[in-house]
Amino acid sequence: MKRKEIVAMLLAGGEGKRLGPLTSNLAKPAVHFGGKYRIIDFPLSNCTNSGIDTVGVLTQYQPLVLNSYLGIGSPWDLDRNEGGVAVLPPYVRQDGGEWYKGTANAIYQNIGFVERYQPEYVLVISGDHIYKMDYDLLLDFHKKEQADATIAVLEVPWDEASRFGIMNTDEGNRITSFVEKPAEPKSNLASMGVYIFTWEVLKRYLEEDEANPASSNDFGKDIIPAMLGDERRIMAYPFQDYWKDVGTIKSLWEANMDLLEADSQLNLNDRSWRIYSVNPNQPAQYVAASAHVRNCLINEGCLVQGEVEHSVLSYGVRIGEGSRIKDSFLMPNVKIGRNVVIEKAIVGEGAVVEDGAVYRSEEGADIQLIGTSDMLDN
Amino acid sequence: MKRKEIVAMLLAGGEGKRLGPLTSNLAKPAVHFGGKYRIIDFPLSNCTNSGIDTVGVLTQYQPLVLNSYLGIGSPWDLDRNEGGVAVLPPYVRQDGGEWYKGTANAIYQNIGFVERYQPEYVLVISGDHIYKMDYDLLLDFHKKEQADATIAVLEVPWDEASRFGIMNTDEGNRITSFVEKPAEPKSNLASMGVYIFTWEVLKRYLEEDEANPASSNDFGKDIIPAMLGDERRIMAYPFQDYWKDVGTIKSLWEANMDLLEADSQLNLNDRSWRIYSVNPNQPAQYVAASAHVRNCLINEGCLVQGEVEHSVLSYGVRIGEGSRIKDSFLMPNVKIGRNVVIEKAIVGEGAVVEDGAVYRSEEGADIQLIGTSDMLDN
Amino acid sequence: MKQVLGVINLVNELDDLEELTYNRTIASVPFGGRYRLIDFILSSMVNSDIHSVAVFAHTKYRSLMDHIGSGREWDLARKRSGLFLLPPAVEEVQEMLKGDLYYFHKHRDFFYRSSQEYVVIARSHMVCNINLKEVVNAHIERGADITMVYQQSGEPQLGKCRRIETDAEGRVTDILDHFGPTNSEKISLDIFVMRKDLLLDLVETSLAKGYDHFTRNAIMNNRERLKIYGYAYKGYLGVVNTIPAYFKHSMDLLNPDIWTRLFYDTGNQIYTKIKDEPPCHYTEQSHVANSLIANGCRIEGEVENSIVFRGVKIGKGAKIRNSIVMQNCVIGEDVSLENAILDKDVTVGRGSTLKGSPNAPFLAPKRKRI
Amino acid sequence: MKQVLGVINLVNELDDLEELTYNRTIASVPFGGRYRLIDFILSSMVNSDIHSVAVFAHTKYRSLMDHIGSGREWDLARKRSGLFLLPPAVEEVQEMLKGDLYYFHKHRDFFYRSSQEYVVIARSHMVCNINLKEVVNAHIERGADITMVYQQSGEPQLGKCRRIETDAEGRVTDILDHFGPTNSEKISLDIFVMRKDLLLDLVETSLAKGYDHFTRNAIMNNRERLKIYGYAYKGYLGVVNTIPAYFKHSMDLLNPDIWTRLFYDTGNQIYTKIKDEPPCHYTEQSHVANSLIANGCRIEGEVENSIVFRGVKIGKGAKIRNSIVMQNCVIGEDVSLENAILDKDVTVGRGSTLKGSPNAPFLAPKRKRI
Repeated sequence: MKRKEIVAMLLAGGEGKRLGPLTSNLAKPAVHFGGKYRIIDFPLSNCTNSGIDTVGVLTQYQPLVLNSYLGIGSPWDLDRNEGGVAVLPPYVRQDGGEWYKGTANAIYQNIGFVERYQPEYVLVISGDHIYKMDYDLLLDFHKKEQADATIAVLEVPWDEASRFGIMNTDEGNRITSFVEKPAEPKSNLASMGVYIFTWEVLKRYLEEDEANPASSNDFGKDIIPAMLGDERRIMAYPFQDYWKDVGTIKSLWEANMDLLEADSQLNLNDRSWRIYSVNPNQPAQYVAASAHVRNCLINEGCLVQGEVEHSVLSYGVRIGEGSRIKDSFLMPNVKIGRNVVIEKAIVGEGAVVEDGAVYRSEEGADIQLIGTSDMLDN
Repeated sequence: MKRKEIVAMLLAGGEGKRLGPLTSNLAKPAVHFGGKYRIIDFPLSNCTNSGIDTVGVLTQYQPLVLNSYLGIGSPWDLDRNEGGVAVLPPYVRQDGGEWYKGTANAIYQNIGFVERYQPEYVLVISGDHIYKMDYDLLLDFHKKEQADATIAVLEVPWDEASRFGIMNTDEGNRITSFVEKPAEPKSNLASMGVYIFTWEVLKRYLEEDEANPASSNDFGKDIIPAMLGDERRIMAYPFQDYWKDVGTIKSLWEANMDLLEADSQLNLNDRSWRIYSVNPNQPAQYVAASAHVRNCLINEGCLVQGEVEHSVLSYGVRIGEGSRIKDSFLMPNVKIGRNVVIEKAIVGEGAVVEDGAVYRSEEGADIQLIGTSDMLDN
Repeated sequence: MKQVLGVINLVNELDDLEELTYNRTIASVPFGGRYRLIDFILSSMVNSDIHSVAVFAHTKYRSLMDHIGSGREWDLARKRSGLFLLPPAVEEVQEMLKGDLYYFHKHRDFFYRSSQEYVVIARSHMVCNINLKEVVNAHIERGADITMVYQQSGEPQLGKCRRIETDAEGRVTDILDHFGPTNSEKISLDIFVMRKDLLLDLVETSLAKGYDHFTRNAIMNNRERLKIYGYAYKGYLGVVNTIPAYFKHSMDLLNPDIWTRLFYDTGNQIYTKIKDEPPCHYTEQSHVANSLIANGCRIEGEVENSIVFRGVKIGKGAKIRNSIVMQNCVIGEDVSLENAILDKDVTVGRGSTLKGSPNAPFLAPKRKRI
Repeated sequence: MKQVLGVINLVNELDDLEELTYNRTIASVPFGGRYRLIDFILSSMVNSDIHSVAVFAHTKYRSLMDHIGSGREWDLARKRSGLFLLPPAVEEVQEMLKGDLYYFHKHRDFFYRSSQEYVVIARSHMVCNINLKEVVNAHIERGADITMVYQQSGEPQLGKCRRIETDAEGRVTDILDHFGPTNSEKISLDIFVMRKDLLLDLVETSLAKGYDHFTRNAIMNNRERLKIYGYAYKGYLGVVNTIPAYFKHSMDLLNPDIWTRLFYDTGNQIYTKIKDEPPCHYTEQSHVANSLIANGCRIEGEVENSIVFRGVKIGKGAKIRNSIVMQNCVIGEDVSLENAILDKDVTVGRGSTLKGSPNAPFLAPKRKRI
């Protein structure tokens, strides 16, 4: 096995409870996004575009669709002879098996996987954020700063800072303390959940953490505080571009709408930083004479006969005549009949909406989710 | 997803305790065999050669090496756009997760995987047998007999029958009863652990079995007896060729020695029924002027300077001058110094044997296993 | 269908596609917003469980090599069998002028090495989605020596195609080249099913007599000796080897019935090379009607009755009508386009007006800057 | 090494391999029991983290296409970058006779499309295992315009190679073709490193002056204007483009020191096409000494000082000495073979005796039955 400078560990085991029926049979990273992607396409594409060719994907919750989606890794150019994408579920050893108890424990249980590649650094990322990031620049920063750990941070508006894990730093970007959702934030630098660790250091902390029965075995709650307690050199790496946690129905909807902004920071059309995905292989989309399409992202395999405004249509969607779709995100293979009205909604994969149905959110109400969990199965 | 007529489920979760240190860090199906193979190559190659392109591999115990070996399935031509090889570990659902309780429970937990392909039949095989078999002929037989289940059976010598699961059949090959290791066998037809089920029928029995708290959730102990109790049509399919359970050190050694028989039934050189494996990509083997090689199977990357007789050498083995190897199976990358004597032994992967060492089994003693479990790590 | 070999024969394929085939074989002409012509027959073969396909390349096949690659998109990147692009083994240039039987002979190893019993031989310029399993089954059931696929159609054909005549039992009595005199409404898809050994025999015996043309010599000359049956294909068919035919059959896809019939009704997908393009972006000012649009486009202008391939940019105020705009074209602001076919990577500068007629569309070759 | 492109230039490669290259390019000549010549430089590139490699094919490249396939064995089956086999885009046969610069020009799109800054240009007939990362690093550190790899060796060469002369600083003062008069012990590996834009500039300016030969015109003619440095490669080297050189360098591998040096000491593997052959079977009667044997063989006779490729069968009583037996040959019982090279699929009938001399080995072409 060839040595790798850096190995990525992608945390994809979360249940994503706040996404409701969207994740009843599906791991959160496998949720659809942006018309032809699943959330996990973003961190995976970031890896491959950053030149990282070895990615362990830690799965635990409902991995069937995710595993099948990851398949052989070829959509992300991660079907490599050495390295590539490896799915890492919990497993049984001679002394029995245990489920992943937390994010840190998940990596701890896979120390053997990491050590096969003898990396100097490990990138820890998660499968539920939408962003484009060059991890290679992060690594350069980490090396230049001779850090034990580097955490990517984002400046968030001060009035939202209390919703995030906030990093307090000294003037040299070194992290002095970390507070999860502080009532009175002293900084507006929020953790993006993207870490680079010097492997040797991380390994020691993982082992110590595992030996501590009081620990919740979590990166944010246990590992980082323990390292800060030991005055380890942990640096904050400021990130300026688009980043969004899509952990709720509302934020998933918002992130889709963000793509429609004229000055969207998340350029999907950048050929030097492609977001790869499994291609559904559908014919070109057909926009009928009766259709009216404005400010939309529409995908292959769609057949649009109605009006669509400020919406994202995933592949294989059908919109019947006389229907009006506005401010909505339609997941793959949704069938909308005639004279349907949908506004401010997410329509789940494969949902069928009968002629004449009307879904309109009250002003200020939650984003509607249309389709049953049965329909949301893949 | 395209419909598949038949899906294979390969049971690869066993710990293989009787193989001792060989499986301390390795699932049994990943144990080396025959110089360049691992045991699982045989059932996987049988699948691909039989035209079965969808194989679920049920793993639970120490799957790291096995997963990495299976990789993208390409060595067996199972890197398919639809289907191919899928690793199926236990996982967590919204109501929690549980480990595989038995062979039947492992399939039960993956009913969702099978149903994606809507197959008419399911082939259940295991990852610890060495044999070449055309499952397509088995399927033809199953269909012709309109069976609910078909079990491949082997005629074993009568005096060994009490070591096997024995099928009693009527004159039409229909199984009338099944006895696990009978003291006084009434038949010498032993189960090979190869089953075809009509999926609809199996699914019902899996669900009933799961609902029965007293069940051990095992195919041989629970599912087959339950089906026989209901007078389901279960047929015995007689198989004539080589088959060997390599569950012990002794049987693993024997199976390797069997390959050296002049009239070996297990022809590895049959181009119409290739046994595929992950290629270690080593240069051609070098047999020195000082070497003496007789009745051996030797692999790429070997450098032989000593005497080797009636032995199997895996890839990357080095044999120093003056050494004598006889009746042995050397796993990959074993380094034998000078003037070493090894007789009737299995030498574990990567073991290093110092100059002058002598390992000779006493007459009638167990087969020696040389190398520590550390060495046996991959 | 383990027992069937596929051959896509590109040798001397009839080609009147003008600029579209100046630098590419007809097999790799872009079609339908994201496909190449060969995708249709190749996908049909794969969907019919034909796992071993040879493409007999002849000339200008570099873009074809790039398109089909290892065959992965068609699930033909296989260890055993799979996809074989066989270039001509040309020792002398004069050989390039020989008939296709000569190439069958040169590539005979492909047939000898394979264990399959039957062969399906096809061309690349037939836009169809055909279940070849049914054709082979019909062939076997009827005890035919050769089965030829045809479509019954009274419509005039803009492409150049052969027609066949059959008797009451469906046996082929005559096969006529496109210039031949016939009233037959049976259009040949140039798809042939036969046993592999019969094919090899026809190749050798025809060549031995000095004949080197597959359809004319190996098939037509033997129509009395052999039992040649027709098989009626009922799906959508486009014979695409002339510009008017290319234009017409492209525009056919704007009929949702035809779009659905070709791509969805059979339940079998047409595969093509993956490009990882994002969804198409329609801006606030865009107006699109009755058009087929591929991913990766950004549309700020008007598009009507047109086909727009992957990665095309259409500027504000541009008006595209009855046109075909291929991959990665850039249409400037206020451009007006009517009855035009723009090949890949064409750039049309701001304010230009280009107009052809439906019978003779304006044609811009690859990479042209206008 | 994201920033380096690899080019393996097969155009007008010097080739005196007689029967071995009648039907194949020198790049796909079998070597060392299981390799093809191109495997060595291609693996070296891959092991040096060059992820984008173009092979400029010229003639007789069908077996090469078959060998490298999608590039998967070299981990070059990639979406972005990867392996590109570029056949000559020949419109006229006369063009086939042009120099390699003409092909560089024809394939210039490959260079334009890629983002890499540097290019490594190599040939296929150099048997070596070279760390090109170190060459590129030395090139950059020294501020060279062009770096040429050479090996210092006083041994007479049986292959035809260029030699270079350098000054005290290592700067190349002269480059001489194999027939040139020189006492230099610096053998060129014909591996060049330079910036991509310099290469493109040299191609255009040389062609503009009517010169079309890469080494002679683009490099040698500019040796005063450009800073061309030598880089000494210290690993094993075989220049394999004549039969005596082929024979000698093959036999070199029977020296365990060379075998280890070429295949193991660098820590970098030489990759080749996978064949899924079982282990080699040595029977009770076999006698093998000082030989290199590949998998899939069955040896019942005697083999001494020889190289036996994959899937060869050697019958009882056969005696093979100082010979090279390629893939899938079948050697009958009691055959005697000495100083012979048998190409693939040769069958030698029972009892035959074939004997060449070390300087002029007996050569049997592919598929010959003796």
